[in-house]
Amino acid sequence: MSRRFMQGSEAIAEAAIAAGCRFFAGYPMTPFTELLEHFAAKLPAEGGVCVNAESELEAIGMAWGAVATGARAATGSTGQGLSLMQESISELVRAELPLVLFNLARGQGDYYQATRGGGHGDYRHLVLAPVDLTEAVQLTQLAFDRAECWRNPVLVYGDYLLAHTAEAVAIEPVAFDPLPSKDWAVDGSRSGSGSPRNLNPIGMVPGKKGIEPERFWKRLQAKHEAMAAAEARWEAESTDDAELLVVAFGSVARFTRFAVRELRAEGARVGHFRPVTLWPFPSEALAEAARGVKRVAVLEQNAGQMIDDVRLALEGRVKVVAIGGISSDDAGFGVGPMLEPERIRARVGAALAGREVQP
Amino acid sequence: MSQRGHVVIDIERCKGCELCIPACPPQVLRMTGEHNRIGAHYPELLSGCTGCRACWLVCPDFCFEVWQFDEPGAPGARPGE
Amino acid sequence: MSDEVLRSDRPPESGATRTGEFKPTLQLGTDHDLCAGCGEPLALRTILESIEELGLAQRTIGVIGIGCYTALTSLMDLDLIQALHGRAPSLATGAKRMLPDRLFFTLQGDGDMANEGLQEVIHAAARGENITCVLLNNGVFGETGGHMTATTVLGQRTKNTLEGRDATQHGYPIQMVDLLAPLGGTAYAARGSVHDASGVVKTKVMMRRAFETQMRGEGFSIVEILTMCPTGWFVPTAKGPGYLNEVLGAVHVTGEWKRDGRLLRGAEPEAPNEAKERGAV
Amino acid sequence: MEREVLLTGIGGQGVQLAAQVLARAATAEGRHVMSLGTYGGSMRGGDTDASLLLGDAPISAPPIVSRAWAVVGMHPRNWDAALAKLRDGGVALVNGDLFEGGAGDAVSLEATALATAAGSDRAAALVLVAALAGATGLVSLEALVDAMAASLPSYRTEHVETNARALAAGFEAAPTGLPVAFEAAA
Repeated sequence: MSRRFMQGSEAIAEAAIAAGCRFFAGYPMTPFTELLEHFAAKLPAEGGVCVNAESELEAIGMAWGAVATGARAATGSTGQGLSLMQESISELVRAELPLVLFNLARGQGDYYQATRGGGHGDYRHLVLAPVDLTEAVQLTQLAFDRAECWRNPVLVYGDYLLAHTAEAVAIEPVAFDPLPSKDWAVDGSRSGSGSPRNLNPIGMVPGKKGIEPERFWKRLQAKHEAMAAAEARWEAESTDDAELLVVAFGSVARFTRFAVRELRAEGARVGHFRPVTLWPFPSEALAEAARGVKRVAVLEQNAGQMIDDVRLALEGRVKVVAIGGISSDDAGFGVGPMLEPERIRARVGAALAGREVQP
Repeated sequence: MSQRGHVVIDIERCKGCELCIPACPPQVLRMTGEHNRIGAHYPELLSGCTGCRACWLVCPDFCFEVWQFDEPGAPGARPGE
Repeated sequence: MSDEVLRSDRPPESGATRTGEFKPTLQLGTDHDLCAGCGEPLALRTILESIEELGLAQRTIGVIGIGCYTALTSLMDLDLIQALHGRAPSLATGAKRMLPDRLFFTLQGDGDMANEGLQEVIHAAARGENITCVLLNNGVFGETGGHMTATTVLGQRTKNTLEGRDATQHGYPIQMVDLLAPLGGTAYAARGSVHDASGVVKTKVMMRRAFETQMRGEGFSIVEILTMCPTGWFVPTAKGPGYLNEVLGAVHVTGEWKRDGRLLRGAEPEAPNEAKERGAV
Repeated sequence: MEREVLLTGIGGQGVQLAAQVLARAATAEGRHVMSLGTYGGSMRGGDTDASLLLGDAPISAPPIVSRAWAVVGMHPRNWDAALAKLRDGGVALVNGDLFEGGAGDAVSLEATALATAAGSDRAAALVLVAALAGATGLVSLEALVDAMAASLPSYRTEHVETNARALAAGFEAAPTGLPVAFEAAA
């Protein structure tokens, strides 16, 4: 398949459409805006629909309705807009609807939002964090597949760098195993049948008075435990003899991985670990990668969020240090001064030497 | 009095709201002093029903089934008498 | 009228035709837990019968808001999507865009549509979204036990307006049909009431017209139905219909407000004092 | 081999378009290219920068660079920060019309004047990247013109002719004596 030069936003939109996404709704916000633009430009030609929603609340509502009909649908925003969507996200999990969400965030401060969620109740959803455009194309397609496989929303967490970096990429279709039929979707055909479908988040059953929240939610808990066991993804390199293991996710991991490769080429015993899924966090794989290292350094572009998951995974067996921090440009879009190859390399180098890194 | 219509009343579904009483144009529904299993009084049918369906339209609890006699005043028109 | 009591526990043995079944065909049963004298099941009847009579049963999808009426969804023999409070118009929008030949209706209360979801329904109407939004308006949050909503009329007592809604403190009621009818995307707008049998019949006519408007692809339709909530109004159950007609009906005026895209009636701005007097119980 | 190009200016000068044109042109000529534009929320007047990485092989480096082989300045506001990243023996090129008193050792070209002569003062950034390409052999003029036409959104296609003239003017006005970008390049 031929490579075309495009921005991350365009690549994600194209990958989503290649995966069969036929509905998108969104509300402009930097750096999510271009994703909306590309869906608006491209979906109609594919027989799809892109609605310019009047708010993020309406955007996710529209996508909810579309996905309930069995269509592949997506919405998204920037972290701030995702905040508005949290109520819907938690209910979509309980209604078991496979909506795909994109957070093209302003930096990495939305890790908690993505993995813990700001919604109510017990709920979990997959979080995929691509490192670059090529992986974003793959993970976008994976998001639609996993969402339908589990009947659960999936969030793709990118950032300004992912959205605005342009490269020549090919939209290679990823082959997936066959999915279960969507006999849960509503199309009106079961109306008047005596056994209609009712897509709800509280265990309401047609013809039966009352709701069954406990039974319903316990079943979801079991499903989420199965997801956690099955869906962890990660990338580890140069971990075998490493003294220092650097952990980073998303676009920032492109900087740390580059620094680790440069240092490795110079003989330094440093390894790199990148969670591809932020939920489930690849705890076991990280613990394995960290076996024998003296120190684990977490570089994230926030005040320290993923480091909690790193510490939980390592259960106190290895010293964990933070070498990242808040770093923003003047506009607040998250392209801060820390994000520069030589500065990142200096932080990794300091951690390797056992020096403290000031965030 | 000749009966043009008849209603079947599901008294166990009745919550005793009495909306059917003023709704009935020939005024052939009346609340009983009896109560059902949930403790609600329910309506009883007097003669003179026209089968107009007004009770049926205003009953929030779907307690009424309405019948029209093919020949008003025929012997079958006095069910259960 | 004679005082002769007839047996009403069974149908006539012969010579009679059933003209009204206990429940609409598209209803799964009759058992529900809504209060005595509630108007919402009457509104449900108008919706289900209209769908059946228009032959749209296997092509209909309902999108349900959150309020007392949510409990009625287990009675509905319809494919349904349960929405969050206020968000049904958005869900219906997305679903309708994917399945444009199906009939979509939302079912929302006044708290759902006029409070939490006001923006949603206005935008859906302005977009000319080809869906029918059904508003069950009783002027209170019934499910929480009778609290003020955006449609509560001046002078109406609720649990958080114990002395009656006072414009200086609580503002004025929103008349939803009056608000939505003038929008360019609204093709049909009407307000009915189920406080008596003739109101139920007229409301059903409105419901059918709204659905027909949608199936002709003409744009957004809204049917507001005034429903009794004697529990939330703190009036005796049997006085619900009268209270609805005299108090709510004076502010939320029934009738067709837009048909075939043509405005039929304008809203009269109401003077606070008059309404307060009228609404005071 | 990788070549890093930094463009810096203020919003509204066409810096992002110029970067995109250069990136697309190099991609069309078989290079591996990565570019990143950074700009504030406002469309005009704020700082705007673009970085490009052009290579013979897939690029594993991040999209923000610490060192640059070429630095192109459309406005002096952020010039010093950009210039600080210039590699030894690299290329510094500025729009002389907007850098009063020049920019040290940087090569200066009256890009706004050339663009105005071509039909639009808004095409000065295109003049500069074309001059960079002409001087170093980074990409051909044909590739630039095709890339420009492909980069304009549908509501800007009326500018194709003017922009093509601006690119040609910049290419012709290319300063001499600058290093060659890729040894094997045309």
